Amino acid sequence: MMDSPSYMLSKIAEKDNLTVYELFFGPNHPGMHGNFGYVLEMIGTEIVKVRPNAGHLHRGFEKLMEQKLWVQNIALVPRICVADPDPNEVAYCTAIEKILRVDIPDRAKFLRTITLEMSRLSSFLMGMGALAAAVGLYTAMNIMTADRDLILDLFEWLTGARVYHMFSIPGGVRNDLADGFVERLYKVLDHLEKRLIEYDKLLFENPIIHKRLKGLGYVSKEDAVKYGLTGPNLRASGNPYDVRVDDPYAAYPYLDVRVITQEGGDALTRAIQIRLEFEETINLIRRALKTMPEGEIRLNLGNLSALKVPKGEAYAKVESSKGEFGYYVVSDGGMKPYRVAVRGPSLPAGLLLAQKHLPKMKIDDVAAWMASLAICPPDIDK
Amino acid sequence: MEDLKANDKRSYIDNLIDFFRKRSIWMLHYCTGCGAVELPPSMTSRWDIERFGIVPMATPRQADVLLVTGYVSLKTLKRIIKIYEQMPEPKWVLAFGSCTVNGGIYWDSYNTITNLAEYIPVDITVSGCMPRPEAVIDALQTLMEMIQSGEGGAYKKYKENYEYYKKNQDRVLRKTAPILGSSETESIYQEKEGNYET
Amino acid sequence: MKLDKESIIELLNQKGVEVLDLYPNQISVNIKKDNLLNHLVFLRSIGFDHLSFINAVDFIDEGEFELVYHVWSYTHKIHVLNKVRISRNNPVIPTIVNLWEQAQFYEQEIHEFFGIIFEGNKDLSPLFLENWVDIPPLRKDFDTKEFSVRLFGAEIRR
Amino acid sequence: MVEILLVPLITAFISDIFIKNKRLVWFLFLISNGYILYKLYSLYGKWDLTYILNTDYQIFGAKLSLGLSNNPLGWYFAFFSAVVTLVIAIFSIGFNTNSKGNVAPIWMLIIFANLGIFYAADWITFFMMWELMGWTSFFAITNGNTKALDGAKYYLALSLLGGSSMLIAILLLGAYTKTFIIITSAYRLIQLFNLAEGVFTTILLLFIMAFFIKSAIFPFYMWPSKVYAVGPEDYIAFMSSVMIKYGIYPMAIFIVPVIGNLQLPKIFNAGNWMQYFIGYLGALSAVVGTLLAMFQTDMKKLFAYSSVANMGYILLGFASMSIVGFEGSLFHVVNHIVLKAAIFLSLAAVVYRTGESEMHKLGGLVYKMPITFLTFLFGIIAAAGIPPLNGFGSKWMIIQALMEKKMVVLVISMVFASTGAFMYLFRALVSIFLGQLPERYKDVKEVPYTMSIPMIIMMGLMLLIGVVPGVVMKPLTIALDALGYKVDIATWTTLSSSFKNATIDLKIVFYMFAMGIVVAALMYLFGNKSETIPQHDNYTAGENPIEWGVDADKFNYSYSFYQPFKEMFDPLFERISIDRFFSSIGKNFEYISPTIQGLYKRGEGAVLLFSIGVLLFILGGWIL
Amino acid sequence: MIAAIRVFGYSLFAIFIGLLFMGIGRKIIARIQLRLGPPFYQAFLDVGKLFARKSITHNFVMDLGMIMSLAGLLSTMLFVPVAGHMAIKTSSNLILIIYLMAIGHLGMAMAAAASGNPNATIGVSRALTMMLGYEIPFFTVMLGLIIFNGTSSLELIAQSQAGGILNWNMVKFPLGFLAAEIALQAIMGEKPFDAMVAPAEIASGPMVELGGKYLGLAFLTHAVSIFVETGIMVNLFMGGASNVFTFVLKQFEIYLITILIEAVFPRFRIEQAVKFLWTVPMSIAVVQLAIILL
Repeated sequence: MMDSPSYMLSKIAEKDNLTVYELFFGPNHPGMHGNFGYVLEMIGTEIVKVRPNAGHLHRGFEKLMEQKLWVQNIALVPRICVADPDPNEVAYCTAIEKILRVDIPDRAKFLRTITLEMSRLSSFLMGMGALAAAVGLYTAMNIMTADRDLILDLFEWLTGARVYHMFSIPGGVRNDLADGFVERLYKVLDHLEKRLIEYDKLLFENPIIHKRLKGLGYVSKEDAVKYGLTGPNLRASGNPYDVRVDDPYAAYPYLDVRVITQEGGDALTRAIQIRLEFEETINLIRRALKTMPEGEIRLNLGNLSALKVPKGEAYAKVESSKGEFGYYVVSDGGMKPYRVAVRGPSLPAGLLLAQKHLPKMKIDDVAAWMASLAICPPDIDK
Repeated sequence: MEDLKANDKRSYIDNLIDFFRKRSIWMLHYCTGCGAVELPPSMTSRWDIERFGIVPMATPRQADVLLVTGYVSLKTLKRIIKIYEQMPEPKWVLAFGSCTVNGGIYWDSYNTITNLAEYIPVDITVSGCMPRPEAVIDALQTLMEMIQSGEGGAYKKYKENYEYYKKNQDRVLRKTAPILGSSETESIYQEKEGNYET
Repeated sequence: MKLDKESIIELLNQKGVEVLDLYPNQISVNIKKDNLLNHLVFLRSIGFDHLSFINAVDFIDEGEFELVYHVWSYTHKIHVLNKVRISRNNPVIPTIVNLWEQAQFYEQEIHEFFGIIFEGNKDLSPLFLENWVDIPPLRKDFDTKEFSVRLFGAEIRR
Repeated sequence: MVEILLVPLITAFISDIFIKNKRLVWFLFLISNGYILYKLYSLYGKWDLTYILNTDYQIFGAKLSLGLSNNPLGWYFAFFSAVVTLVIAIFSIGFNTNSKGNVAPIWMLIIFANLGIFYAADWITFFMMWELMGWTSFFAITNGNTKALDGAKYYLALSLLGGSSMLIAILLLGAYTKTFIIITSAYRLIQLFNLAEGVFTTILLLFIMAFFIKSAIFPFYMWPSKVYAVGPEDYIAFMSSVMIKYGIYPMAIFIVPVIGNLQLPKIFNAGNWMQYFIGYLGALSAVVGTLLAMFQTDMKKLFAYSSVANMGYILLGFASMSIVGFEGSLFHVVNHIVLKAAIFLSLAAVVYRTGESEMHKLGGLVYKMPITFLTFLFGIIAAAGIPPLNGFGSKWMIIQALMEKKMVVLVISMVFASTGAFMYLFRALVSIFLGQLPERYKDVKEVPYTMSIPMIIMMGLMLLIGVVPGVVMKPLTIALDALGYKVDIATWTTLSSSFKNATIDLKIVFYMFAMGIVVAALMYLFGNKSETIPQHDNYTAGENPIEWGVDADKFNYSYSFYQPFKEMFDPLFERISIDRFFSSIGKNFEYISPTIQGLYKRGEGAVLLFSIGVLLFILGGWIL
Repeated sequence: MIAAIRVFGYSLFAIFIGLLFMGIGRKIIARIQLRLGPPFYQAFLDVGKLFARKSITHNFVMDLGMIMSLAGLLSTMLFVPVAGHMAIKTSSNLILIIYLMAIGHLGMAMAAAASGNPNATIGVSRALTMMLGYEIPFFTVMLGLIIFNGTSSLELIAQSQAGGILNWNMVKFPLGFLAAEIALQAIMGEKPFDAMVAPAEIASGPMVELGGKYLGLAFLTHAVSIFVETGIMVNLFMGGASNVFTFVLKQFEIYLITILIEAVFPRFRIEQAVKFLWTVPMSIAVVQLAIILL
């Protein structure tokens, strides 16, 4: 008598397998972000079983990196996550620097930090836009994507590329800020801060959004750690953990990073978490710009094309907008890495949580659930 | 001269239809690879390709243009072919980035194809790794011109040379007997673990 | 209760495992295959609750695979690389799915790319590749360039 | 006039004798139905024909007389029932070629009872026929099918409840009004209201209970779903279209005149409490029937609840107590007879070919059974009350009448029910005929001509009544005129209500729809040519379903069709336990009457014997 | 013959106005989203292209359904008085219009479900659920007006409001207008009530398998439905119009409100939408009805 409806549905499915039908959610589905799929077994509009269908974006990164020179791989790594590429470069370079046991100049650290945070902003804008699109609010998506372009323009000015910047190199960064860049960056930050009010009205304070996302895909505080969630998803469940504070890299030790946590753990909390971290990121960039020292921007490691890294291994991790990006680099002392292994942040959410959450969920909510967890398929597939 | 003659045959009706087609391109956006990330900017407020009547569509039945936005892994290729075949005619294919021409940065990867045009006919390839929104818009405008002049018709090529495409598809998707790997290694792995299916 | 790196090294040494101090916040531990589960259970019991990921390295010259279990503690802020070496000819290792559920997918991935068998893991079906018939691609003896040329007709560039 | 009663009786006996020869029996069935129809046609207009057996017996001071009369309203019910029964009879010949039991003799007996009910002049005859119909239907439903026993017992239990309450009511009526003649008793009952209001109300409520049970009005809405799900399909077509109206007929000739002539204070300027009582029960059965129909998985159960909802509409029309509503209701009776018969014939055709009545196990049958599909489509369009077909006119009249009387809650529930009807009807269409065709039905064929021709006739009837409602409204108007109602509502193609400028011309609606079809078809032809592809070639987000082990069966969304909607009502349905109450009665019934159990187990011969016994008893009572 | 020509002319007019509105609507939404947007005649180009395209059908039900859906809406349109004119002079009974409109839905639903795609069927199931959601409040508002005017003829209701803006039902019954406007949002299938097409959930629902001229017919159906629905609203609440130009302008005002709401709202889940429709607009409508009755 106390059975929940979904429990009864699974009973029905056992009794009569003709009640079940299958729906293909992805890879080419308007609600799917990226090239990824779930094969959903459904009764009515409720999901009873899910089979994740990954690997559409598998390029064999880890194999390709073994074929290329240390510095050539800088071009390859950002491509693992299109939405938020810079953490990859920084993690890879940090791992190399760890094996080399060198410390890069302070200004380089700050420049890396600023690019990381700018990348975080752009990724958050994209993530919020994806969430808005998943619930049908295309106006917010339009405006957010256009605002993201302001950051991409800055990136283009700084690094010469809109999306794949290849800015960090072993030993530092490629080039210094141009004249007027900082002023422009301040302006963009002010603009984004003003826009945040509009986003609130459109998206985060919208009662319909609250109705739809409240209680969706709840992750408890303990489960979030147990399942290996990282980043905003972890913090939205009430765990005050952030790689930037716990295992600081780049210039974060010099900056006062405020870790935002919320209790709640559902999709709405995660959406608001992103919005709060977005605001905090703007402030963090301002603080970083204020405290940035003058000086060298890279170490002289000789001819980078002929860079040899001594035998050894290191794991470097970076807090990306989606969570912990980790690079495990093994060197045999040669011109090329012996093995590079990548830890993408989306795997626990995209594969494990999908199997935990999607059953008992309605088909209505799959896209919004994915967007709220910021699942980025390329870093699952690698 | 021959080209001119071909143009002469086109009646007003044809021109009108091509005008409609040109001004209302609906695209199906197969979001493989990096190019996908530059499509939202081109579709939204800043570049706004909807002013040319170009809108994204949900399913292949509704779409005129298939956008393959980057490298194509084997698993994706299979789906792309299925979707391409599901699209009604006339249809066009836009391939993004160098990955679809020669494999780009992934040219030596074991899981990405090098030249998309071997498997489905590609009308326009957009250069760049990855193409900027301007390049995307330029490609779409080129496509519009091609449609108006009656050039864009790679889908006809697919019908005519179906065997050629089919052969290539089957080869890489391994629908036929296994042609890869020496028979020795294969047998070793079959003995060791049953999970590797031939 | 937060422990610093030294006391953790001490604790592990008491357990009889070989510990290498790598970097600030990062230590490396070499363990035996038979000891793996006990060791990870112990680590978990002292607060190492986050399994970052698992990866394998193919040391072809030594004829061994090295599996690295990345474990992080949110309380102690220490990252531990737990390394296990197994023979390349008989790549079998017990699964840790019962400890961390997400290990399922890492193990599936490693099985697919290296051919390592995880004893006790019920589902080792391919996750990323379809109809793969060659040797597992991330092994060192697999030549992706040659493969690409052969199958896709890629041109070799110098 | 007596011969139309005798013919089915004789046919029933003859077919009992030749029960093994199926072809002959069903042929006899058809012939006698044809004869009844012919005879009824010739009775049109002869409203003063009566056949009365006077006796000297008196019960409570009321003279006992048994009689038949050619009552105009009874003729109206009987004639259109006979039309549909004839069509079903044609269908049955094909349908019963390879069925196990043989329902024809009992069915014929039921037709006898059917005519008896519509032609009864007094309550005693009416009651005997009513009881005969109840008992015989029990055997018709089971028809040698053990699984059907539970449903049939449930029906019998309710029938007995209704029968006994009616008996008490008749005796009370006789005692207080000193007559058993139906028409006279109605007038005397109205006078009784001023003398003894308590008795009046008791009699009325007892009658209403009996009638409501037979017509499955709330709170007795459960039996159709149990009975229809198990009975033989062709008989169910008859039962759902004709038999469910037995409660409506006495409502129309007895209850409505009584309540309509009472001078009771009005509530909110709209109607008196009696009207509201009937109206709210009608609204409840319309709404509850609709909601329950939406959530069924068995198609026969779905349409059983649909019948409940339709009885609700009819009651709503009665509740308005205006001539538009009354006539609308009576019009809806015929519309429902026709459309429900059409729907159940097509369902019977589906069951005949596939042997399956669970909707989620069917699908894609439109490829294999196009005529059945079209009949069903016509049926659901009519049932949803969409204009070019019948069903619209009557619903329109009922809604107009309710709006005129400002019974806002009732009219809103009527609109709720008829919009909801669209939901469950369409769900049945999708699940049975559209979607993917499962592998196991690849060899299914269209039904033979003997079965498809009746279905085509049904389609024609629906279209005819839809466009020219006069074919029903003319006889109805004349019948009502004969009963003394002043009616001036319908011409051949128009219907009107007493609102300003509220006349609709269904002919013009049909023309406009035809024009619409022409314009749309021109647009369609204007477009480029299209190519037909196999059903399984579908958008699957790029995946190949076969590779994932997904066949046609697993690519059909039909189970739990309105799940999000259902979940809104789940807490409500858990509280409704009327079903459980009556189920327990049905279950305990076998302990109360072991005779029935024994009879049933002994097989057909015993059934026959028993029926003959009952008949003799009735005939004996009649002659005495 | 003349009647046939008139019917044809009215149909083309409705289609023209509907497509024009769709184009302008897209332009307006684009401006709200800080974009330039397509030209106002884009809908015509789309329809022209769709009809010129080769199309794919699964079986004859798909063809039948699409024709039925357009035919149903066209015949509904013929009963809606356009500035007092009708193609064939007959009574424009509101109940008839409501029921006739259902045939369009039935056709569309049939064509969608005929494809056998679960996405389409889910969309259909949602569309029908939504129909039950909006029909009740909308009918309640209509009921109030019918009882107030003592007629169920749309034409008479429109005529009764003649003589200036103060006589409009919109001014006399603001609550009813509000409730009807919310319900209209759902009738038109615009956000927040567009769960039936929801591309991110069920890949555009009923339209998932429609392409070429089938989608073109769906476009035309949508265009006519815009005309019919705004037309009903204008006749009910804005007093019809004295000439066609004013009528279309008033229709556009109604459409504009819909579009503006559409642009800034996300979509409800289907059961939330139905609950919303049965609580907020329904209670407003009931209050309005009570005011009229008492």
